[in-house]
Amino acid sequence: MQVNESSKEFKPCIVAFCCNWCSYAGADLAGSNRLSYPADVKIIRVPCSCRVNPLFILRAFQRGADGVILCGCHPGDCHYTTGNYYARRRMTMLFSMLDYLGIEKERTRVEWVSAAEGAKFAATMNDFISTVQSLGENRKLRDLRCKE
Amino acid sequence: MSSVNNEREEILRMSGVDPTKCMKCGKCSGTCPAFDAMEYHPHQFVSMVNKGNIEPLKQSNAIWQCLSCFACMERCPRDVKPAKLIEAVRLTVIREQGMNHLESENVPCMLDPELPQQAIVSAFRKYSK
Amino acid sequence: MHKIGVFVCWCGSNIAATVDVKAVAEAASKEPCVVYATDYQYMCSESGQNLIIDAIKEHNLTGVVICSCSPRMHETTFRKAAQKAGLNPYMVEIANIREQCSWIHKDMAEATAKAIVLARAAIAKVQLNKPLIAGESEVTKRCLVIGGGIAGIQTALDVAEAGFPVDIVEKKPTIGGKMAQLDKTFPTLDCAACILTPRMVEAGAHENITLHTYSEVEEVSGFVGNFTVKIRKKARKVKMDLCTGCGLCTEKCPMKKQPNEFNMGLDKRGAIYIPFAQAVPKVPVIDVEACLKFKTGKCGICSKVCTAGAIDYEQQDEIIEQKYGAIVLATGFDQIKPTKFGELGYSQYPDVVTSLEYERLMNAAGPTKGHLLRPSDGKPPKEIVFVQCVGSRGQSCRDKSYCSKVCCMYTAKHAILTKDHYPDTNIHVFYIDERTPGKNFDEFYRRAVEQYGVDYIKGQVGKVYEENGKLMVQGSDLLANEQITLAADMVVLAAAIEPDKTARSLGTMLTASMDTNDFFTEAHAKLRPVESPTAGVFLSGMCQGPKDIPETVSQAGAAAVKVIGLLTKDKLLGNPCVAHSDEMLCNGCSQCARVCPYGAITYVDKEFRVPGPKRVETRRVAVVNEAVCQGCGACTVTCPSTAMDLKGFSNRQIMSEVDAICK
Amino acid sequence: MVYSYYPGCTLKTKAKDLDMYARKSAEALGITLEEIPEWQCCGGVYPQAQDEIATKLSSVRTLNSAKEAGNDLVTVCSACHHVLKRVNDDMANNEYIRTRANNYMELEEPYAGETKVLHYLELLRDVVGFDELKKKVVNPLKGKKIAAYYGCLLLRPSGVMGLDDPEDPSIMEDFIKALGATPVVYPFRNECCGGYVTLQDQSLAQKKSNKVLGSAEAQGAEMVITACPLCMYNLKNNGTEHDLPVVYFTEILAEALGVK
Repeated sequence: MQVNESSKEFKPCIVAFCCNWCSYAGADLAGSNRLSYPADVKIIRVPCSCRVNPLFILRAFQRGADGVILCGCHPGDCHYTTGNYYARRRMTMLFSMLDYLGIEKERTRVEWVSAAEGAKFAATMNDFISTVQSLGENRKLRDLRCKE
Repeated sequence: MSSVNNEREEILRMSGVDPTKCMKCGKCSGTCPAFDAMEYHPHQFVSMVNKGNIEPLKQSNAIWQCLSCFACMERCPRDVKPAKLIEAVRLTVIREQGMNHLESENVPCMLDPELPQQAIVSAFRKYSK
Repeated sequence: MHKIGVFVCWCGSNIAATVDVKAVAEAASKEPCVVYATDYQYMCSESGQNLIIDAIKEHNLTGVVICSCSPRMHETTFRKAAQKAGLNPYMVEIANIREQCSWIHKDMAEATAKAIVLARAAIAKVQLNKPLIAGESEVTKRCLVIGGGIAGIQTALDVAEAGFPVDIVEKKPTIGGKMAQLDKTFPTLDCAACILTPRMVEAGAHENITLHTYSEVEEVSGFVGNFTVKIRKKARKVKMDLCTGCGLCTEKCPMKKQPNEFNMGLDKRGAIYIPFAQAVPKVPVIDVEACLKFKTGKCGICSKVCTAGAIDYEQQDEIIEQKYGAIVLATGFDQIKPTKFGELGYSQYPDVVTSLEYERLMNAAGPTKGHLLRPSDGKPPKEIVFVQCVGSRGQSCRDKSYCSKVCCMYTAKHAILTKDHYPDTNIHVFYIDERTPGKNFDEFYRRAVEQYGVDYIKGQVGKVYEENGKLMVQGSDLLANEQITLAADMVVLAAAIEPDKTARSLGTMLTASMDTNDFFTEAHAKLRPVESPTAGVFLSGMCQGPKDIPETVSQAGAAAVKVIGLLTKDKLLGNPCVAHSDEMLCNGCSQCARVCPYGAITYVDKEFRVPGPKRVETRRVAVVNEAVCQGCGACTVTCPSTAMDLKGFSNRQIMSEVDAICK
Repeated sequence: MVYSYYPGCTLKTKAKDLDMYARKSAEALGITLEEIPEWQCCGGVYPQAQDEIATKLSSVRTLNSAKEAGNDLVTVCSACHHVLKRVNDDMANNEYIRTRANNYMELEEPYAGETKVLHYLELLRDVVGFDELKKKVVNPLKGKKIAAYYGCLLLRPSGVMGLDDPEDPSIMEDFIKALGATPVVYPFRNECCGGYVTLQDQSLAQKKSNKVLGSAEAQGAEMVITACPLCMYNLKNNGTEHDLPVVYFTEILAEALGVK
């Protein structure tokens, strides 16, 4: 019980990269429909999921993020035709590397959310946050020099 | 009031039904094969439970007449599952002490030599704790 | 050193009720380089914009951060304001504290804390922004309309009237679409053909309109103002230029057993056929799957009877390529076949029909020449039951989640027309909600009830079965709290409408986004209802959502206005947020060119000064064509030497946002 | 081909024919049915409430036995099949029920819906194949007009049962065709016979059963087949207005295969 309560207290820092055309619009729709998810998620807008360099994700972990999620258009629906396929492949590589390093791969995730899926966006965030919460604070990748 | 609300919540929890999904089309009652034998019909179970008006349903004969044939569930366009709601109301009745609808001592006089065991087993499941 | 101004919008109470805007401005003012921070009720209002303009001038701001609604809403507004004040518009960043903060959080402390972090990230980013100047591109003054129904025809006519050339691509052998299949239209009861066919003829004859019937779009590339489209013109096996449309071939064809699509399969057509008498173009097409000549090599009757020599069995598909400035999607709809609703008997009983089939049965040009006769035995039905909402408004796997919008009204129309022609027919309508919002709509429905005595039953049908030659319709009468069974001669199902099947692949080709039901989404539900989020792509008619004919025509006109507005321009300002290669870092490996979906990257050999005795060396480096690049950023991540970066979303900018958030 | 087999209580008593012909036919088709040891009654009806755990345990035991034997589980009785398939679905997809049922069961490895439950008809359609079955028929039931009675439990809810189209099924008609007879399609083949309500209100069961038989008779049926002992009882004893013979589907199968 004690453990449960303290994990509820834990407010993870979560970075969400959202592509401008689908997922960012989906996040806006979640807002318009007042579908809530915890304030722990902060969204960074990128033109396309393929703009996200795996280094950005590592940087986030290094700077103290507890979870990083990448959202893009559904496969086949990319505004730039093929961007999300590149993103998917790159993230697969990154995730297997994280796995190899012993970082819980549940701290990272790729999700496809369309501009019409406000509800899915909120549900995805809620689910991701509870996953990260159950993992607790990210210590392994955090660069102690960056901690204030 | 609060006990009525508790009962509503309990029935919704047991059944897993969300009655607010109902759009009041009446397809469940249009399809129900036991309609004429029930004084409250499937769509009324949905709306009455939603309003917390459960006592009349508990007192009704309809809860024993539902055939559990799942026609209402299959054909409901909104996936409301009235059959599960009817079963939950029935369970709230028989779970109360002394409220079994079928007692074992009454069974022998109902027995027909042809009656399959399955019927008796099923009836006990439906009518008693 | 930057001088940054931060402007926090209340958005009335939309933001201010959940986010302490003063606290956000206060916190922002303490961030590095911030020289000015304030809050205001409505930043997007004229006085709000003036506040920004004045502050830029007064404080010599070099960067602006607006904490407000989504950038998708007002980014352009604020960029224009900055430009007015003499600041480069791309020195503006938005922190989305409405859709992604105040609207989704309830706790004020939490929401305020998050708003501060979002503001901080925007401040960090704007410090790395660089003034950008958008490039210009030419506009091809030609419009493509995909779909030749009433929506496509109307858009094409309006654009053509404004003097721009328009091509209509229609997959069927004729234009006209679904409206051509309708009998009368609600609530005026004017005949669909009488109002549609003149439009079809006009479109066919217009000097600015080219029809590509029996054709499909194969490939689309390019961008707004500059699309290149490949169109497959399927072989009709009939020469358009020679055919006189006499129709002798269709009469003489021996293979008259093919289900006639135009009449919903209720009668037959030949292997060579003209879909209907008023078809435009009135040129037949050979259905090679059915034609004896193609199946066995024998026959050839059509060729023999054609005095114009128009039949050409050797004709092949033709691919044409054309450039367009704008593309209009007008792909329309279909009615679902309610085969999954077995309890309603559509597959089992021929006299259970869909409303579109009923439409053909009522039509003077239909399979029964306008006499209402039921399909099973050709007898006139005396009792007809209409069932509303079949497959609409549901949540189960066989249903559509939306209201199909037109069914209530066309069912009232069917009821009135039937009663008008056959007063001794009894009509019952099972309805859930009678939806009649529209001019003269409810009055029309009331006429059905009061003047024509149509029996409206609030309830839904549970089962349709046959008994003693009658269709027994078992359903509920909710107002009477009864289960009733009606003995009917015919049952008409108001089956749901759905987007045309080809919409999905076109959406992918054009990267035009779609909702979960495969309707195209509009750029903004309220303010940009006829534009797709993809620039240069416009929406007309049912492909965007269920609507009736007057709505379709108005939307078609609106789409045309948007197209005209685009084609009137000679040049378009492009997106300056494009990729850019640092030639000092580039090693010419070609990785970026491989991932670029637009072919925007080329390589040039360039001379560089190097230390040492050679002094100059020639290296192969990447060059981005900024007019072609769309700014996705795929190349930036692929580049192994970090030579590629994206303007407006540079590596450093994104990293600075990450750092600001994770602080 | 070896399958775990769950006969159910009625097949050991009132519905011995259903069981016996199923076994004989399986043998003739080269299928081994291994009866689950020490099986318990499934309870006859599926307990629908979320909090009914104890009433689902006997089914979980059966399902787990099949899992341990490494076999798919075959049932013949529509009711048992219905209960087992739905409990299995709960164990696979309903975390609340899965956790609590496993807490009771105290198995070495928790059960999570791994067993595949098949109705005997599915075995014939998907494993043997109706075309193959047709080849093995030695006494084709030529000229016989047979109406299949599905009832409710075989088909609904279709999302879980997944046996066939719940409104316009064809599995039993295809079965009848494979045996050389002529299937009779009639509208009430998937409507309820009255089920267990016969104990509480026989008149309702009579009404429903008569409706089913009347509907089959009107379409020219000479015989009705069923997979459920309770349907069999209702149609025979409560279908008072009609004189159509009702037999188990396994009986005509055995007859056609020449093992009756």
